[in-house]
Amino acid sequence: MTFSRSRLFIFSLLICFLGSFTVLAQDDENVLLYGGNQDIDNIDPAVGENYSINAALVSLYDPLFILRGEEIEPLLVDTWEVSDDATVWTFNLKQNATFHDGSPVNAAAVVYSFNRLLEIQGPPVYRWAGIADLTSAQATDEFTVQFTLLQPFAPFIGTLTQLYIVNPAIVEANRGEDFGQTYLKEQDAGSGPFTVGRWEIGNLYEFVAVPEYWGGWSSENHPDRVLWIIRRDSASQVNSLLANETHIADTIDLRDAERINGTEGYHVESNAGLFVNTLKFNTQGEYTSDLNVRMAVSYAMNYEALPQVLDIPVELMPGPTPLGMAGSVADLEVPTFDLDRAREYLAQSPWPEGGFALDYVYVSGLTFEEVAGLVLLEGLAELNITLNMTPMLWPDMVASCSAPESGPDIVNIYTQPAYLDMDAHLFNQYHSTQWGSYNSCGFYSNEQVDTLLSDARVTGDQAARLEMYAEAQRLIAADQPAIWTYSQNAVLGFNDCIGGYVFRPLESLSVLFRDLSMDNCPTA
Amino acid sequence: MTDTPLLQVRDLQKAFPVRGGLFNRPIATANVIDGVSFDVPRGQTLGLVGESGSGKTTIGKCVIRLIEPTSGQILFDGLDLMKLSGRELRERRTDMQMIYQAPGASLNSRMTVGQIVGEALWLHERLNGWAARDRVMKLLEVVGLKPEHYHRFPHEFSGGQQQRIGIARALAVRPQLLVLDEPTSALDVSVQAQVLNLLSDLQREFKLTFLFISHDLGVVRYLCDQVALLYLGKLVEIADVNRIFDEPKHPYTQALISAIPEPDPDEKRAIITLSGDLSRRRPTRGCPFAPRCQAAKLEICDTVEPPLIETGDGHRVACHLHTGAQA
Amino acid sequence: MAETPVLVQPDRDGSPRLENFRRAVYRFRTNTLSMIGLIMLIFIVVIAVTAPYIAPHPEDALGKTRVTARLVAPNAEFPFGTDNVGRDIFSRLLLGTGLALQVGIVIIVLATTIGVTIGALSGYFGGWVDEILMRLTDIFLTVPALILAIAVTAALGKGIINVMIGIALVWWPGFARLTRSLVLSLKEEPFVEAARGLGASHLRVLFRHVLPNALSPIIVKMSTDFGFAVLTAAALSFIGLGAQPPTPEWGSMINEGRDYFPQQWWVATFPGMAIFLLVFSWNLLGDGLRDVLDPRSRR
Amino acid sequence: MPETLLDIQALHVEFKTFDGVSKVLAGVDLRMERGDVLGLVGETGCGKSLTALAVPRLIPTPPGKITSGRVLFNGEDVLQKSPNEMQRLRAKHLGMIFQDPTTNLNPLFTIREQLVDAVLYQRMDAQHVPGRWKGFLPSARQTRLNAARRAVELLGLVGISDGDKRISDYPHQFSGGMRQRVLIAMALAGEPDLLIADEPTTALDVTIQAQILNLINDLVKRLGLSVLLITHNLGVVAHTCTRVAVMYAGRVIEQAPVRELFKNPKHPYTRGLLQAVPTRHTQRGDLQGIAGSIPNLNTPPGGCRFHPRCPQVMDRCQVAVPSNVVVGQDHRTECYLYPEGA
Amino acid sequence: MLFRYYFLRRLILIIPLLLGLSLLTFFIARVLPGDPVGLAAGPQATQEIKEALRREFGLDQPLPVQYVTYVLDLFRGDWGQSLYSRRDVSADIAVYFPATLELTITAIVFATLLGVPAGMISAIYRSQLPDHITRVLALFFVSFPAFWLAMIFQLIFGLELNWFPIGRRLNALATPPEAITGMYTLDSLLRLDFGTFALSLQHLILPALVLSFGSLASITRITRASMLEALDKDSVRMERALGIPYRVIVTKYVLRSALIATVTIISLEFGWLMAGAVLVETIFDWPGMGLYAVESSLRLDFQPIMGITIVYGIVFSLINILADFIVGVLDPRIRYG
Repeated sequence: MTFSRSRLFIFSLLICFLGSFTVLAQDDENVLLYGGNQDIDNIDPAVGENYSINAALVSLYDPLFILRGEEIEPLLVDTWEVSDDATVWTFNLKQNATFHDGSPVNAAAVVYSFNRLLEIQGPPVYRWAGIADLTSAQATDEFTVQFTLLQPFAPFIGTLTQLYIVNPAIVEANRGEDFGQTYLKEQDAGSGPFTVGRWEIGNLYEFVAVPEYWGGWSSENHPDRVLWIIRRDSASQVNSLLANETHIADTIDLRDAERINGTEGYHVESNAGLFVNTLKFNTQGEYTSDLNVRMAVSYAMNYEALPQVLDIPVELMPGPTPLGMAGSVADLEVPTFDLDRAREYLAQSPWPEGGFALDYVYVSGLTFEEVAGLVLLEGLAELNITLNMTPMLWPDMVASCSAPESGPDIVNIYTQPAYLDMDAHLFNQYHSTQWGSYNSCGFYSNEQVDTLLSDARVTGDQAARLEMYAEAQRLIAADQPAIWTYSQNAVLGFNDCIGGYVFRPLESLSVLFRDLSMDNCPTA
Repeated sequence: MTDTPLLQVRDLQKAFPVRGGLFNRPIATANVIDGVSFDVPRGQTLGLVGESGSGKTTIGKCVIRLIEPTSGQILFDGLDLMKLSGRELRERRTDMQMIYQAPGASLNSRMTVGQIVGEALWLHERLNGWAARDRVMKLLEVVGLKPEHYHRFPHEFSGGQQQRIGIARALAVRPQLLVLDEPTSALDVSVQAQVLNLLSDLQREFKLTFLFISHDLGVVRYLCDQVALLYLGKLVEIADVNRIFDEPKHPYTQALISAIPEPDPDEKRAIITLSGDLSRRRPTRGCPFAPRCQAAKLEICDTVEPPLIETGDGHRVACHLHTGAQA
Repeated sequence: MAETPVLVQPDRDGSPRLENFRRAVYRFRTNTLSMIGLIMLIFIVVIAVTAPYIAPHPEDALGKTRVTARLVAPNAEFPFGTDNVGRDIFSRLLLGTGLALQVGIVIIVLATTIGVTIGALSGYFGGWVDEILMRLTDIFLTVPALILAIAVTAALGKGIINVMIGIALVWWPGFARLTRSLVLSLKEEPFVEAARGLGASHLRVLFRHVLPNALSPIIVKMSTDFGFAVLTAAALSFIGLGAQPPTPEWGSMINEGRDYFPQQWWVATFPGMAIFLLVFSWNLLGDGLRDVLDPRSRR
Repeated sequence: MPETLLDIQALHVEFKTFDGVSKVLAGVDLRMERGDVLGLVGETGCGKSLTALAVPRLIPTPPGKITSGRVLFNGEDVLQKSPNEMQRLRAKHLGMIFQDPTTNLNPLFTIREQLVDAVLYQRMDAQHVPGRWKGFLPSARQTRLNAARRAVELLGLVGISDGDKRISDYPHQFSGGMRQRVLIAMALAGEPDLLIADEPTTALDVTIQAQILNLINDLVKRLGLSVLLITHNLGVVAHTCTRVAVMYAGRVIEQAPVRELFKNPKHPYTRGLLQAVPTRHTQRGDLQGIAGSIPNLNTPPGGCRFHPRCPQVMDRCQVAVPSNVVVGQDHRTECYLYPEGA
Repeated sequence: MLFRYYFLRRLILIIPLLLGLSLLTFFIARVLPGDPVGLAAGPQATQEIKEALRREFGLDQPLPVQYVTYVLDLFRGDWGQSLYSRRDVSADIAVYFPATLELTITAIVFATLLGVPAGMISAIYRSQLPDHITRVLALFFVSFPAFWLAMIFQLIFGLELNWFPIGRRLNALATPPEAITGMYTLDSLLRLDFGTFALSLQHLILPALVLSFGSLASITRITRASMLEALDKDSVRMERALGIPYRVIVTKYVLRSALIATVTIISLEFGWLMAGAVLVETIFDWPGMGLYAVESSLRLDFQPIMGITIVYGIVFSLINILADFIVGVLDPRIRYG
């Protein structure tokens, strides 16, 4: 009896270890294994928006314009015209674009997709709020769309990178009561180079290449399949990459980067993006409404320490805007870590001796934000100012940003422009009409700035616009409504077999799978 | 003492709900005590005898309303206890106390003897401090304990001594009636004798009335003036102690008495052995004792329940053999 | 009444309460494991009290960072190494000891207070009171503890105090059930009936007769639950709901160290060990207390 | 010369308690012949149950411990036997029943399961008994079936006539008296030489007690059983036993044939006991108890352990333990009132 | 009272429990100060967009109306949508729940297989060396923070020794078995796909083991205590007196009574493990209810929180009823009422 029992045990052990040698079926197709830190919640282009969703959408769908590198390239659009007042935009579409079912991507589909976005009023729609309505888009002929905006809007093309064209036939067939939202949650109706494969929620998502993609592939060795494997943990991200369980890993910190670069066959791409961290002062707050206090606090921040403690590659900010953005002003005088200057400023405030406390609010659990607070806390201690580190649940933080009364003294916010234009960076943060959303949690109000930002929106001339933005930046910097800390690099770990990656300052973490090539990629 | 009995129990009934069905609602009732009536004259002792499960303890607790009877009348000194409100009842509690079967379990093991007896004084006379202490000391002396026991915990005493503490606590409120629920059944013979003697002395000294619950006929014979026999919640016989022992009428009484093991090897009596045991399920009709009855059974026994009938000299019995039903 | 009773117990000095206590101590002392637990615990308490004086870098618990000495491996100056902003982990552990103890104590005391009250009322009065309170308890028992704790923490706002309240709110049903069952059996005891028979009020019976006798199992549960409460609080900190930085809270220290594991193993390892030691010592102690106080295992 | 079945010699047993070591048995000498029904009488805590438990070696160890003495059963010292030999001895030669029939049956198993096991282990050697799992084998199944048949017979023997039906019931479906009968049936399954009955009727009502005593008397007559009957009830002894031994505080202080003891008690404790039972002749106020209560066995009184309660105490009683003296036909006691060799 | 009546009643009583539970969760979730709509609508959402979202999710209605609507929808099988991902809660739970269930069941099996024998040994050798060792070991393992132990185990057994994969339910390239129960091990067995079974088992062992430690001590302790109690019973003395070998007494008679208490504690522990699985799930990247619960809670995403609570409520109740049933089978004395 004992004998048989032990045999059973050995047998079960064998089964276990045999399992690890089971050869997973592999043809000679290129399977790209992507280690993604985040779930892909929903792939309805009218509903979702974040880096993982965007990576999926841009693979499944084609937008009118696509971000490639630092440029906005026409994708479905062939040629276009704009009226002088930046109100009427006319786009001529490429005539060879087809949806996955073979039907053409025509003007009607564009109008349908745009109106669907407006109807559903999902998160992506704020770009066109007040700018376009259901009458704005019109198909003037089979392949020509004309947008007549409600007001002039110069950065319009930038917003069109988020207008993914859906196949009206499929959506209508699955319209249901919610404009096809249920259907499009996990299925695509696009014209993009990939279509949906295995879809295991919370675990893994598969994108299957469309062999005869209308736009053609940039490489012969394009991925035949992309597996988005959720790796929430940064340690397991790196381990999987180095174990060839993934080919690209998207959560890499400095030490991981060293490890990857130090390993033969792997490398890291680290580029300054437009993902910007700021500590916003509540400019309507009890203490922080005082410019001297804001200046004092800003001078007490040990900026140089940040890159060292953050473990991620960052670029310190030269002012309100990151360097990589067209129109950024580089020669602003911004505070440095200088406790003497800080004391001078504080001395001019109503509280020359300090002795008050400021709340520092950040999203609980986010180490970067916590560490930045710790650095500030140490500096403020020298000024006899207490910093109450206040971690909050994200929705709580959002709620507290809804009005100046509940707004925290200092809040740590990451921002990213919604489209590649200075407008997208400055307007929502510093225009006084934007109060209430958490990007404008500083409750900044300056009439001159308001005017400049509004005017720049409606000006067609790009040079003139940039001049306005430069002026606005100078004004904002003088008011110091925030401590501009750093912009965070996008860091991706690659297996050397992956080619064709081009960094995009915007959408910096969303990899364009369609441009990648694979050269004998190893698979564990 | 020919005035009204201190305690008069009339048609006492206690039913427990039987639950069942999908929602566990009461669907029927089970009568644990079924129409019991008796009197206990002042200064006397009534013995309530029956096997376990006969309902004798329930009667004891109903009498002092530690359990709410379902129906019936309990007249204490002419006062109907059933009509008292909670507060009034709490005040009348002074007059009637209970002595429990398990002396250890009836004492709070977290309190000292002084606290246990003292609590009774506090509750009824708001007596505390030195005055209470003196009274407690006196009570301890009365029940045969020593002053140095004042600070000790119950578990440090033997069973007999624990029972004395219980008695002292009961006496503290100067009761008139003591319900003694098998006060000696957990004690050794030698100690049992001490406690019985103590009770007997106290009864004389304080003019106490006892309701003595027991299954031990030997003890009952020793201490009681009257004996009531209980079978399945009904009285089957009640009479003076001597009459019961000298001429028991009910077959059940006869069997019980014959089964007392007398400590005398020469006394060769015929033991009447009852078959079966006290079954919780009483027959639906007829005499509840009929299934076990050793006496010549009559047809009527299985059909009609015999009433409790006086056969003279306050001797009452519930048996067809004695109710003139033979004919 | 001729005879004089003889004492069962030999005469001895001192009050009986002291004697009881001494007997319990004796029984406890014979249990080696619980003695080890107790000694460990005393040691931990001593550390908690003296931490500000013995910690090499006490300022590290107050917001001092050391950018130049980040993630230093354990060495003479930093016995347990430093964390991601260069704080001495050893000092922070020492200075966090008091908080860790407080967390456990506050949670358990709160939970016991709520649970015992509800359980006692429910068990003693029975009927619809029991029905309502027990259904409430069931509901609280069924809510996933973590969700409720997160929700309560979110509702009450920031801070370790609210984490403690949150956990206590999910912790009390255990005590309520225990107390109820104890009270249910105790209220059938003759001594309780005797107290009622003497005319004692319900409150008096409950608080003077019933509850004191239910104390031992409750104390045992308190001591064994202590460790689990500390672990739960640490888990919430780990999720990111813990104490406000720079408070040296052990659970959040592990959380901070997680990003640096396994290369900089010391950042997470030492706080983990600290939690382990605290919980382990309580568990050992609780096991011993069970032997001493719990009648079921008293043989 | 009758055959000696059980001979306990100078048995000492100690119990470790938190208050110290309790000398529970302090030199018990007890002897019974085959065919005897020996009543072992005494009050709570006098050690009568422990004495009985020492025979099948069932004293819980720890905290209990047999420190010295011999227990000769059929001439062999059971204290020297190995655990396996003891198990066999209990199975085949000893039967034992206890006070509370409710707790002594396992409530989770049917009477059949328990009774069949009793039959099998008392009839067969342990390694041949088919277990539950092997019970599916045909041969083993047959063995258990046979045992079940025997079990029904045993139930009949103890007066449960519908045993074939009731055997499938669980203990809680039986009344107290029936359970005690079942226990007796189990104890008798192996036809033991000695039945040890530890307060078999104490937990029962008086009418049931009479039934059980009748049954034991009947079995003694029919099977020629030897019984060691432990009880505190002198009435039970008077009607059931042939000989009596009285214990006090860990020693047997008097033993005699039953009639002799009741008619002619010698030891003051025995006399006290007999006077403490109310009989039909006791008048109110006449009842005599024994003063005081039993001593603390952690610190027992020196000399005769009864001396603090003894109405006839003498100086020497407090110094040394009196030796066993013969005071009549087969009548021995331990008391200084009676001169040695008288 | 009849057996089946009793269980039928217990089943029916789950409904009011769930109502109470949902009420509690509903109002806790709704009185929170957070602004999940603002979060879900995105950083630059206008008031109109937020209002539209509120309207769509019915959050503009008075609370009682919202609750009643929710409950009515629930009875119609509509568990609502996540505010954040817009996915159906029921669909998400259908995916996440089996993962957690698989993990929890395996963990409780581990804890039982280790804890019950440990408790038995402990009881049989009371106050001797084996007893001390088992007790200390059980207390030892339960004293670790589970998430910390998970990290250490991952390091030792995953990265250093390379015995087990360090996370997830299955290799990325392996196809999970077609769902029957959603539990990979069970499904692969049912589909006779032994390779996948072995693979998923391999992934399962480490997280389940870490999770099981939390319950190991209580199961050991209860088994020990109830064994001791059972060993101390008069019936054991009687069985010994009958000459039944000790081995048989322990494994046949004593074990069954000891198991009665243990079954109850196992059912309670199951609930605890299920709720506590989140920590292990986080470390081992196990896509289960715990992760889902925490993510939803941190976002105050009402509908998933409600759905999760209700699922937990049902599972806890069913497990309790199951435990009662097993106890009823083990113990013939139990009367239902």
